[in-house]
Amino acid sequence: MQLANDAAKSSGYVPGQPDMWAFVIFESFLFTGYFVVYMVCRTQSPELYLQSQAELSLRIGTFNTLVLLTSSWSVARCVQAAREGAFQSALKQAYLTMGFGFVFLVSKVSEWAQEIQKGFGFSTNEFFSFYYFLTAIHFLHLLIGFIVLGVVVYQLRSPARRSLELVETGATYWHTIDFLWVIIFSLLYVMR
Amino acid sequence: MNASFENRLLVVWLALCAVTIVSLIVGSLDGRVAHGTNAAITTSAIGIAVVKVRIIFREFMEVRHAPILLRRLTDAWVLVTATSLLGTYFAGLAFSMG
Amino acid sequence: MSAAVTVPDAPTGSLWHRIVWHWRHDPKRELWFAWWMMVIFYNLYGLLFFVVTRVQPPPDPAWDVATVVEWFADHHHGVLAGFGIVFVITGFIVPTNALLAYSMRRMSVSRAFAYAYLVIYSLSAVPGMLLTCIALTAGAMRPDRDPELIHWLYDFAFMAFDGTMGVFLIGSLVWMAAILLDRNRVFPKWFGYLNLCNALTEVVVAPAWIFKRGAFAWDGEIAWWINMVVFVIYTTVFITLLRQMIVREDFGTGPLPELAPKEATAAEEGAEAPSGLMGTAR
Amino acid sequence: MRRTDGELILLGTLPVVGLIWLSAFLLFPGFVHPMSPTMSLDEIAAFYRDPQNVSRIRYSMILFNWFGVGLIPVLTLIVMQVRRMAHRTPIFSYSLLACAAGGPTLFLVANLFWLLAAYRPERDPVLIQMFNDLAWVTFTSQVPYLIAQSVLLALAIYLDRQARPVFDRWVAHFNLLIAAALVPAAFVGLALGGVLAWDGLLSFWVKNVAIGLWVVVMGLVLRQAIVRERVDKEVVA
Repeated sequence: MQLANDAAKSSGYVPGQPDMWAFVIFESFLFTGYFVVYMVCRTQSPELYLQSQAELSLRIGTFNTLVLLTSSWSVARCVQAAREGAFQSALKQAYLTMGFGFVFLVSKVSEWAQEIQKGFGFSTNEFFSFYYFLTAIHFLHLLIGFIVLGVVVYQLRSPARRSLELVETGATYWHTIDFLWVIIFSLLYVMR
Repeated sequence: MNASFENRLLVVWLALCAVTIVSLIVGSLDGRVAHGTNAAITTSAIGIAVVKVRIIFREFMEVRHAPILLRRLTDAWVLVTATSLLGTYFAGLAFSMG
Repeated sequence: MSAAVTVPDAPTGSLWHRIVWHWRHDPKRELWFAWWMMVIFYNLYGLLFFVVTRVQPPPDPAWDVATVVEWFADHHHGVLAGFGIVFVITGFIVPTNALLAYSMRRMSVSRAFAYAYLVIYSLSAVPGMLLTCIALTAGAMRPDRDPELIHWLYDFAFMAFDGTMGVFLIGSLVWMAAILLDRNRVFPKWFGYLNLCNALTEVVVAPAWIFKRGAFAWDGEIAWWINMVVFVIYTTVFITLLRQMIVREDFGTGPLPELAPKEATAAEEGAEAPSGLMGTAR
Repeated sequence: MRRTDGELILLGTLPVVGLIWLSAFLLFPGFVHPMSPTMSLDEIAAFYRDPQNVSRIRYSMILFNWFGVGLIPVLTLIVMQVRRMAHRTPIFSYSLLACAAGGPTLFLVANLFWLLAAYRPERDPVLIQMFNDLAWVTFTSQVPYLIAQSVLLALAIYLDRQARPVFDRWVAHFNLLIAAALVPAAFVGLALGGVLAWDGLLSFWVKNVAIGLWVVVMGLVLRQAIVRERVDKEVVA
């Protein structure tokens, strides 16, 4: 495996199914579409967006980002361990990834709960419509991500399966959740 | 090989976290009370995000070893997203001033 | 069924001759029939909804009653005649559903996927299209109706059109699962993932029930325009892939043969060698 | 070997369902002399408020509600026969199965609007008129699955190339004829009077007679095909 891997590297090596990359690119451009619509709407009434944005907690947003970055790191280590045949360690990293994903999930839900308690719902104003829309569609990708990680764990657990390709494919999906969030974070929490 | 790769991932993770903290600081620069547009904050926020995304692509997702097509495609997405976001932002600014 | 199927070479004469030849001799005629119905009727729907009736792209949900009444007056003849044609042809979409179900039947997965898809897509046209057309017909046929009721019919029509996401959501997910599990290589895996993209756009349309203006309303940039782009890409892709599936079909139960290079470039479908017709038993 | 037990019993429900349909049709006060689309608001309100009419509307529509989908078992029997045809793929049987679901569903939608109109006839006449319109438009124009069903069945028969086809060729021609007879009804919205209106010659009489004729003829043809299949089976066994 390692040998093939090295040989492939010189000519270019795609981790996992190239098919998943088609999904990643397509979905990324789709999100760019959503982001641009958000930015265009934002230019129509910047004050409203700025005032509403101040109701979000930048700290929670940063915490979310750090958690997802860490989950990305552990899934990358999971792939690395699986490549080297250290399946126990790979499995541990996969569970760790799930764990960080779960922390993100809980923190996102509690953030929504706080905002709703403060009286900011989906249809309160345009900013909050976009806030709930972008975070929710991202959240949906996260939920699908748990299914994907489930497939990764399922592969790693039995010596009979252990398809490295599927492990890498799952990791590619999980990183997508991460990098999409990075942009969402900058657009909803940080920019002015 | 093993250890070096492990170290590389660690460094990448640390760098990403550090940059995230920078955006936290940048985002707090105006004390979050001014409620004013701030092109400098916006530019650095989107700039930092784009850099982070590219690092995730190159390192975590191993695009740096990938065929040229995939490298180009991911870079194209990063570029298109950055320019369209900043483009709309500055066009909006210019429009509201003019 | 005879054991040896001998197929004469496809003629190269006029279009009509070729159609007749395929009708008589092509062992894949049922599949090609369904495929052509799909191509013809998707185009006809586009024509009818965008050009003849001009009810798509959708009008604004934020309009007041008077504007809506005016809109109906503007679209009177187009709606009544155009939807008449829609009512005549809608049923001919069912071979498409049959072909999609057939693609899953050809996979290495349970028949349950094919049957579930067939049922879901068969009922999809009733709320998603026919109710819309019925409501708009009722709205257009009596311009002197109470304007408030015309407004209600307008909402009914466009909410029925946009607001019935579940059939396409579940349908795409069923197809996705079948493709990802399939070992017969009927479709490339990336198309399985594209089904997920399409399914997610059905989630995105749901806010149309909540918003009367903006990006999430039924005519919004996100709920309509971006989704329509995805839908058009998705449809184009599956029409192309289904065509390739038919070309590759060997009527066996094992993996579907790859597209031979000459078949990939040959313009005429169904002209492949007769040796490929008898299925290779597993 | 295909299992055929019970098919004749399913087919035996057809005359019963047909009889119930016919009586419900006659019971509904607006069918034998079909209601005109040009009735004024007051006339429509009076029609639904007439105590004798309103109970006839309700009971006839409840009957249709019970037995509206009664044709589906028989349509499924047609699908079973199509599966016996000399086709390579189940495209036609899948298509006909899908059609079998579509037609009755749309009929139930029309049925619902009529029942709603009759539920509170004291409602504002404009509302009664709207429910009445929706019911009639749905009832009359919703022929898409019936048309497709006939045309697809005809094509399936034409492609059934074997020494003894399941259905004779004339059944295919007959189905195309029926499909053609149903087409004008789709354009019911175009006119409130004349042959195209929902009480007109083409949209009402030609369409409904065609449906009735189709049910009767297909019932007979189906019976013949099923019986012949059973005889063939016994010979083999």
